[in-house]
Amino acid sequence: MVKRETLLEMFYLMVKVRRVEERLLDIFAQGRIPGFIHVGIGQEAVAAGVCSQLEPNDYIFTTHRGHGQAIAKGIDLKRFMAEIYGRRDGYCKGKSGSMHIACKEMGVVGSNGIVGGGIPISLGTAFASVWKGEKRVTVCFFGDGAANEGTFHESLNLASLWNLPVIFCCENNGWAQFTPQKVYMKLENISARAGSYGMVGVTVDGDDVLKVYEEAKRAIERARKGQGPTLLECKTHRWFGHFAGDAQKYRPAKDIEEARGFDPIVKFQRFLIESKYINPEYIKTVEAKIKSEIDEAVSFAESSPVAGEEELFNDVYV
Amino acid sequence: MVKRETLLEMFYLMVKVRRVEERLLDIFAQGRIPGFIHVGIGQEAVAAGVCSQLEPNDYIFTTHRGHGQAIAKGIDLKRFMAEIYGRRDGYCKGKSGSMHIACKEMGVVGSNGIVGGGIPISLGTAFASVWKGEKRVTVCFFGDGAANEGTFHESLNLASLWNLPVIFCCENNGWAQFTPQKVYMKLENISARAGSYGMVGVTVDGDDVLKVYEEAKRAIERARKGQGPTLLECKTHRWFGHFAGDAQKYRPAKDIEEARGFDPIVKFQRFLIESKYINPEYIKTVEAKIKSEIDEAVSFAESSPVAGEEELFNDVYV
Amino acid sequence: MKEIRYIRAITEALSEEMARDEDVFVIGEDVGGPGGAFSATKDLLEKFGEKRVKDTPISESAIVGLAIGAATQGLRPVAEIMFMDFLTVCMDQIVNQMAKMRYMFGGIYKLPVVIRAPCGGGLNAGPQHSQCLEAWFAHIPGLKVVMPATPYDVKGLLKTSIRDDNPVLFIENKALYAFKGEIPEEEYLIPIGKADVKRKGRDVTVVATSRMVHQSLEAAKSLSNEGIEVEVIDLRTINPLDKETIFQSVEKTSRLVIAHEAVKAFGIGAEIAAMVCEEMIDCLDAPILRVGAPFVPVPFNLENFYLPNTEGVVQAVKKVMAY
Amino acid sequence: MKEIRYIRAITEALSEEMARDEDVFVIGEDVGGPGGAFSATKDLLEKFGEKRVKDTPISESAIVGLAIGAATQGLRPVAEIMFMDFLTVCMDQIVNQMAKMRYMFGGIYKLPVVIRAPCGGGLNAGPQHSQCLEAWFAHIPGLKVVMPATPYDVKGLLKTSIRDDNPVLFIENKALYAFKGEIPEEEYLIPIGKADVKRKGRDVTVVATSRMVHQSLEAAKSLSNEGIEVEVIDLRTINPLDKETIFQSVEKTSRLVIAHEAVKAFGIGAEIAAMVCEEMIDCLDAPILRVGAPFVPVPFNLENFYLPNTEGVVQAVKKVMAY
Ligand SMILES: Cc1ncc(C[n+]2csc(CCOP(=O)(O)OP(=O)(O)O)c2C)c(N)n1
Ligand SMILES: Cc1ncc(C[n+]2csc(CCOP(=O)(O)OP(=O)(O)O)c2C)c(N)n1
Ligand SMILES: [Mg+2]
Ligand SMILES: [Mg+2]
Repeated sequence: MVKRETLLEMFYLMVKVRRVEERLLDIFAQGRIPGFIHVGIGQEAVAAGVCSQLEPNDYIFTTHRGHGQAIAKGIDLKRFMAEIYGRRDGYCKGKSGSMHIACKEMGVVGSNGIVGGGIPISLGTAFASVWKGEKRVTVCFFGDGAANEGTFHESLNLASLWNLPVIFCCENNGWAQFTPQKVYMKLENISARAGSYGMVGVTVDGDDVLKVYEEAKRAIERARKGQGPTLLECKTHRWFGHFAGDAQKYRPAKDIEEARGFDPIVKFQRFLIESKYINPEYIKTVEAKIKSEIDEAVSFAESSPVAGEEELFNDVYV
Repeated sequence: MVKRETLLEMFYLMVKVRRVEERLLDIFAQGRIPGFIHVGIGQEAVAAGVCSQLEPNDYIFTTHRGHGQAIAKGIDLKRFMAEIYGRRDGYCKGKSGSMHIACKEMGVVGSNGIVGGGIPISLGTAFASVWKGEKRVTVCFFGDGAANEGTFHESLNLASLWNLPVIFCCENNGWAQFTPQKVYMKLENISARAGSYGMVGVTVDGDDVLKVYEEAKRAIERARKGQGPTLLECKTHRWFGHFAGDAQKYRPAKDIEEARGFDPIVKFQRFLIESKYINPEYIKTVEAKIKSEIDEAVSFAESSPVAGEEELFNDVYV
Repeated sequence: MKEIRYIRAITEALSEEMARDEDVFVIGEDVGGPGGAFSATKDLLEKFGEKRVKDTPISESAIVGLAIGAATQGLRPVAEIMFMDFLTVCMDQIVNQMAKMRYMFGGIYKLPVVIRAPCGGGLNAGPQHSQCLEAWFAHIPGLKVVMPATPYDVKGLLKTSIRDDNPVLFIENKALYAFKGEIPEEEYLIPIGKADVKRKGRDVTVVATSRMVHQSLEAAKSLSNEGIEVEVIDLRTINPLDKETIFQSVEKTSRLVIAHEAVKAFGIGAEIAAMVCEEMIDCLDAPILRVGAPFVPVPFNLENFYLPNTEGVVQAVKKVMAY
Repeated sequence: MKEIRYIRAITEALSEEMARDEDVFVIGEDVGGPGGAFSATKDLLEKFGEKRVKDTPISESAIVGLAIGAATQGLRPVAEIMFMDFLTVCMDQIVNQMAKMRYMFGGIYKLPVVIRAPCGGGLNAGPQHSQCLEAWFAHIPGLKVVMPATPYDVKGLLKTSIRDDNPVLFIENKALYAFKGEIPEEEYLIPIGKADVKRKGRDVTVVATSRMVHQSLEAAKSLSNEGIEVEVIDLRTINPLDKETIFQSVEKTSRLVIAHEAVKAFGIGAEIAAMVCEEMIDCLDAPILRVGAPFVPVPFNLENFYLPNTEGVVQAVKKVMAY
């Protein structure tokens, strides 16, 4: 059985990720954030189920839809928010925004704006871990759409061949931008592709945090014991558009409605209450704590200045 | 049963390919050919088994080790040889050499020097065939090493998804340049990767031309009927080095010896004689015919001039 | 004449060419449905059906490869790559295959492929979604590189590009997608390889591309108030380059400034400066100055410091005038 | 001093750096066994074992990606890509990832990756195995681009590149692999970003790279018989570019020729010409001429017409002298 603290931690993370992204949508709609953002509302169970059991020095790679995983891995919400605002105190000094959060201390190696772009790089942290005799695992998150990029293929083959401690976590929300899965691949389960590499492949209900937790646990253990990589597919649902502001006109209303029906937080909350782990009062406290964290992060971000011209030239070279 | 003419045609093609490449090795060793060449001696059954049953207007894509397929598809030996010599009357006016033979009339769309580079392009001829309501099939040849390039993955997925009439024919000779298969992939059968795309995958003894013929026949029929692509893996053996002049010091002598033991011509010849399709006299005639074809091709090539400087600027743009 | 946005001029060009020639088809990620990330192919699926509007997996090499193969058989694919930065995932297909196939195979193929891709910053899209990489492609024999700045030019040049039997990299600018301009009601074409003098002037020649054409025109306007008459040449095509138009102008003005949004170092401005310096150095009354981006990745929220702008052009012109 | 081939100087550099620093490893196709296609990594597997000599599948994006990820954790990968032309299959990893990661992530990473790749023709290797694409990479902030011409330079610069905490694209020349030259017995390093005056002269400056350094030296020798003293600068590093050395020389000679094997149009010669034209035009007594390849793919058997050569340099020098 999963320990109580872990359950509560996962609950906290899921609610936190949800509320942060809801706030981001809000702020974005008000025009307070430059560029574009991609939220993963509805997909919180994946990040929480996987990252809650990683060590701080384990590595994760995330994508354009990477807020959730980074938060669940434990990055500082203030610097995260400041980055999305493009401010000097952001993780990347405001130079990269929502799509490129990285935090070395918490093992968030980097988010990537290129679909499939992070997968090859994730081989490298896993390789370094083996090289140094450390037991650090790498989790590489990517979407269903990314599973058709050449990099997916090259990387999974190499990881399996060299038995690298990496979990390829495919967050399958059924959509690649404006296109549903059945339009761009024949298979239903992306995990079936693991067979091409002699790798373990699993598909799990990605809206059920306990199931994600369980399968991720096995995969992480395998990796830590040197038993090689896993392709872990988590089937989940994207509620909102591809990017904030995308009205999803290409998507049947029914599909959106159905997606919302799979709410991983509602499901998990029900379980926690029914199993008496928490009560409504507890939820209020959690929500309040999260709200104040977010408020604090937002005001931190908004009071952080945009960097000056001199920052333009920093960090191109060592 | 396979028709007698077809059997004899395949025999002729296999011997022809073998003798052409033996002659090429000879000529190359004498320094009469510029650049480098890659021969497929030992692999003749694949080209013959597949190409002997293609229509002239079917398409094939070949690789750096592509002499055999092009010859089996029916290109003119004289212009082929002239191209390898880099002469004006070569298929590409001498501008491309052994690695880049193409012959539009015979559907040899093009050989490629980039490993995996031809696979995406093969989608296009297959697509055009469907578009025009023609029944032309495309066969895309590539090696075992190429099956780890990203293009393999992207292309097979798309071909399966769109049901394109293409046969992905992996000529698995167990080596990618100086590296044996087990060093660069875990799977033994590359055809197992077909499952990743919901495609039919088959592995066949590539040194047995009748088996190649049989499986290729099924694949070609499927393609022609609009039943989609096939990944057809032909397991065969590379006798010589990666390129002419490669002494294969990296390869155990025993491995080379064993490879030669699988001689597809010896095997097929034995079958033809035992089944009374041919007799030793017939073989002599075939050999003589081929020898004179080759002699003719070589003297054609050697008497063709190298193009002049003006040719340098032709054909960059229409 | 009618007013139209740059993005809709693209849609019109596609639609007209698809109607005119049944062998034209569009292919790319999300090109059906809402018409791609920027809606360039909007409504084409409805108009022309699934045969000719091909939604693909996220597999850029397969997209470009398929287009090449189809073109060898006489089809005329227009492939969309969502951001120019993503050309990096299909460079082999573009550079080693598409660009070389005709030459490599002795001229047996025509390759009427158009690859459309938007370049440029201004949308705070960050370092992997804002690059201008036209210089790479101009360096590759076998490709044509087109880079229009206005609705009028983008429509006329896209139509010509689709009719061209050579591979064309058609570089749009996402910061200009919403830009409005006039175009004729009736059909028109613009030849590839012909620059356009967007403003006449006697004092300084400014050769510009894409978004910087507009900044240069603005600069020219404000400089005119100070009595400096700038001639603004919109290159429109990077390869083939319209040397003649540039040289004629420089002959008249004796002063040259080149403005592009790409990183200045090793950008296309270098080639233009070098050409002039090679063939008509004695006409010059001042150094040739280049306005381009600094040698850093495109930063998300420091674009105002990063992006070459009107002021940069003004300064450069003043400098060559004061020389 | 000892005589050594260019290829063996590379092997020595790799071997010495691997012995000196346990975090250095080589990775690439066939790098074990016979030491890669050109034997650069010969005997390293025996010397350093499988942990540090990594034979890979034919998966260039995975190779480069792995190198990048490992470098973020302090390892120092040296990746071999068999021909420069194949960089096209891993451009995203090089350009969008490796080059931008440090900047994009606020400076948290050092990225001590070296990618070695041979460029150039002269081996009749055909259009997909002979290109010189250094201009592409020089245009990308975040990369260093090194391109040595002699055994001495290749060894010293490769050692320095391995020790550099930035990503370095290390461009070798396959036509030079067999070229012999002297190097010291003892260890030495050559700084990145420092050009080398390979021959002093007062009349004309020739800036050259890679194979064209040797052609330029040959040209200089024969021109000297006619009383023309050419100063030959071997750039050695394309980025950062050693402006100072070039400018000092041009100040002295007032005449500049640039020679590289890459296609002339939009090549690195353009940048050098443009820089000089921007900052010191008044020093020039003649047009800046560039010697480079024509605008066609590299043909298999017409290399003698295609490749820029000594005679081309001689002609260009004479032309600027006669001006
Ligand atoms: C190489 C590349 N191609 C295309 C894109 C544009 N793009 C960004 S996200 C996206 C969809 C990705 O779908 P998926 O991998 O399922 O992730 P999701 O957005 O569903 O989380 C696309 C096509 C890109 N960023 N990079
Ligand atoms: C993209 C790319 N990477 C590497 C090479 C170098 N190379 C040429 S052939 C070859 C081995 C190919 O092995 P395989 O696909 O099995 O074909 P085979 O040579 O056995 O016929 C390699 C590595 C190349 N030409 N292109
Ligand atoms: Mg998705
Ligand atoms: Mg092989």
